Amino acid sequence: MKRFTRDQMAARVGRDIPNGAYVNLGIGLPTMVANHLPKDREIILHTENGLLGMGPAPEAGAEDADLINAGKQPVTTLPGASFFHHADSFAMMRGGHLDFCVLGAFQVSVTGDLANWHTGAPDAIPAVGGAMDLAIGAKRVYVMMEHLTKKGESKIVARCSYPLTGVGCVNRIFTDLAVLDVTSEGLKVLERAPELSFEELQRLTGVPLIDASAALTAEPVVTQRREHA
Amino acid sequence: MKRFTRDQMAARVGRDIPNGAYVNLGIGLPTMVANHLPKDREIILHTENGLLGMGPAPEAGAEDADLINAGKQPVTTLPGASFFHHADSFAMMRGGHLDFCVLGAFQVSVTGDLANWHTGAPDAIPAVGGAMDLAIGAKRVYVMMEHLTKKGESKIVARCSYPLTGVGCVNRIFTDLAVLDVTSEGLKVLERAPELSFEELQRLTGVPLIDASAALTAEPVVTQRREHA
Amino acid sequence: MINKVVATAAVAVADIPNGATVMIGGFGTAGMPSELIDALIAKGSKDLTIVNNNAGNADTGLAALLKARQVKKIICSFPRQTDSWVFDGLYKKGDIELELVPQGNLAERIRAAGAGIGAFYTPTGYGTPLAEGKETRHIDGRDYVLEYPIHADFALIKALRGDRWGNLVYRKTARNFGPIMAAAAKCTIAQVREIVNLGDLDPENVVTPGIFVQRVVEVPAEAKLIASPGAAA
Amino acid sequence: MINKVVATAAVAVADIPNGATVMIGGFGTAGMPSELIDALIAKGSKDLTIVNNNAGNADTGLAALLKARQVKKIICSFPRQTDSWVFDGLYKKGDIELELVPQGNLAERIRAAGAGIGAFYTPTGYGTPLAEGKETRHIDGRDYVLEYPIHADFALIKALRGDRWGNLVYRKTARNFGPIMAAAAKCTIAQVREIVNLGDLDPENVVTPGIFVQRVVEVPAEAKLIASPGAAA
Repeated sequence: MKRFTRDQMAARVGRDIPNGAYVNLGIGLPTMVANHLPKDREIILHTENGLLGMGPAPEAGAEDADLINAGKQPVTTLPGASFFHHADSFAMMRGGHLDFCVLGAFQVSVTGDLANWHTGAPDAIPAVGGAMDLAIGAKRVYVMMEHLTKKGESKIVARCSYPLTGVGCVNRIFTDLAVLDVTSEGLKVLERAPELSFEELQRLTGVPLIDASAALTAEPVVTQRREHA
Repeated sequence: MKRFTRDQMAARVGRDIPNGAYVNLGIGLPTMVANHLPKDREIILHTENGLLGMGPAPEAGAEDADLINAGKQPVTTLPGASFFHHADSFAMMRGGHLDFCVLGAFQVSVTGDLANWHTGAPDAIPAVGGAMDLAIGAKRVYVMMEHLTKKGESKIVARCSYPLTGVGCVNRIFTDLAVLDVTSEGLKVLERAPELSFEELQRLTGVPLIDASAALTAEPVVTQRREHA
Repeated sequence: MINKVVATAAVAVADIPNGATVMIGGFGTAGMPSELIDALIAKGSKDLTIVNNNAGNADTGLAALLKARQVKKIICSFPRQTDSWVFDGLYKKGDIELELVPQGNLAERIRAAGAGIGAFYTPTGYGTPLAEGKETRHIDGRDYVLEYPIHADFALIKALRGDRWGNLVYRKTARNFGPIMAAAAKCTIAQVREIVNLGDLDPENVVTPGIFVQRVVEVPAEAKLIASPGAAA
Repeated sequence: MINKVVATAAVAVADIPNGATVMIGGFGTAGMPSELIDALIAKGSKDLTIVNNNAGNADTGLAALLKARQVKKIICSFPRQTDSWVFDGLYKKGDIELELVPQGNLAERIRAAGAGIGAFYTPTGYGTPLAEGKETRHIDGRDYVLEYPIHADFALIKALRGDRWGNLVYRKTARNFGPIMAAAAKCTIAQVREIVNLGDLDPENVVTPGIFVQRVVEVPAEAKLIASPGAAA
């Protein structure tokens, strides 16, 4: 079985982000999407610590301690950027103004529940940051994660065993094995890794899947954002 | 009986506003206070349509339609001024950041209820503006009004008959006959108009008054605002 | 490429349907997007619910929209002004519905819509006729009224400068309701005196980030510098 | 004359008593008022409740305040970082109380305190362990959690420039919690890189109006330009 590489996953997510979208990329794996956004699209990145129009990392020596992203890494601004305070920044999320966020996850349930902030281990120091705000705040929530744990258990589950980040908030799941939509009918498989049969994917995943990969076209399945002329 | 003139009333209010205070002057009579603030004090005026550090009216010909006060009259800015949007402006009030507001009134009750937005006439078009926000929003609410209606009835009442603007919100009342504090013990008379006896003031007012004018000194009775060094 | 700039006010408002809720910026005439309102009058959309601080001055702008009988309901804080004769006439004939909201609650309800807040407890209006029938709660020694957000389909606002991403800066007290209405509407249309190049607005000084703005139309400044004093707030 | 400028950080924090609730600005080290924190350590106030997004990095700033055992409780969204060893140690020994709040709820609760809101319904956290025991409500098709404001006795924040009225402007993403903490505290102390003359800040660009600031102290910029990457938000 050939798995999608991390770069392929990031590129696949990038294909599903249309021109003009406002996007927040979560910490970790989702950050890689920034390097795989289609070059012919203008996409505006939000970082919840108070910046829209975030640009790439600065060159070595040009870092500015006052210009960082949510992961506290140095970034830059693009022309058209704006700074704002934390209440305004989270109002952008909670108010449904972001078109997409891309998050990592420990588990996603068949109904789109997300668990990505806490393993539930009793001795772990809890830390949530903006995870819960992002989960409920974007018009479309994309999750990007490996399909299976290191022990080979499916991270797509009937019901999350880890503490929840948000209820019914995930729209689409990008894994190293498949792309799936969370729908009212159930989980629809849009794409599978090369040479991976639907039956094998179903067996690995454990929860009921709907095979919608026949409906795939060469064009990315994109969601329309709020219109502007 | 000599009544305080409007200018005397405005000057009397001005005496009770200390250096460094943030003040909102309501529309009408309270606006006159701006011309009577003690010259040796720096007092910062707020106008709820989005300006701190409001200056006096511009000279003729220098009016700017984008620079107005809550009464929609042209104003100016002082050095140190700042502009902000309506939610921030009313947050300043509701959040208790203004030290004083000075309001006109139809009626004030012995417990500090204020009625100043609506006569209750059935055919009147209601309009409230920022009156209710100001009434509950400043640390100290001063009311400035004539003591009696044109019919000679006291505007200081046991219970307001006009629709309320705010409950228990008034701290001090400045009229053409007296200066009174609303206290938990009742209305305390701090000053009386020249040649007006306490008994005569009591008779005209109708509700029980406490004579505290003996406690007056030559110094204005001011309230300390939030400290800064 | 993202380009939110549209050619004319007419194009900008062309899809405002009958029955829409439309926020209109401005405090009196300061910040009122007159040309967008004129375009809405020309478009002729009916049965609108309008959110504005006032209810129109004299015979132009919002007052003209009312006069054209396009407005079913107005949500505002101060309809009565010395020159609000258009509204006054409609109201007295029962031809327009009025929801009167204290100005700070109006601002906060608009802000709540943009910020995704479901409802909030405000001290303003407690114990007054404008809180009658509303839920109240005693919190930490003070009484509050529960108020809900005001969402809109469209917001028409006026700013000083804008760029093709929809970033805006305002001018003096004409800022008033612009930033919060921009965030509260599904589609925000800003008329600006000048469209500038992307990057010309200092990121530190952008007041409304473009995420809140869907369309920008340039309307150069008219030579109108004198404020028209009306009645109170 | 109004003059909120104080001579030193030590003077600025001299009246912070034991048991005070103190908001500290900054997101990680961006916007962290290090010199004010150092002054608070020197002052030695105990049993503090601290509000900050994080719980300190490495051994300086907020981490040093924790290390000095001056903090009874911390209200934050993301205590765990790669270099949060001071907090980690105290927490595991049960020597510090933690109230964990989702970052946007933290920001909104601080904002609510400054804006005089009694409580508000937020969708963030609904159905999660962080909403356990909290009141919820279904409004207009969505589920919300009731959250209350976070008030403070003092706020220590860092800005770029300030004037004697307390007006402030910030620098890039170091703005973060500064403006909302300034409004939420009874006494806000701002350290600024530069004190400028009254009138030097453009009224259009003031981010925190002076009404929210009680003391300003000048701390010229140090030559610290490299961000220290920690863990997540």
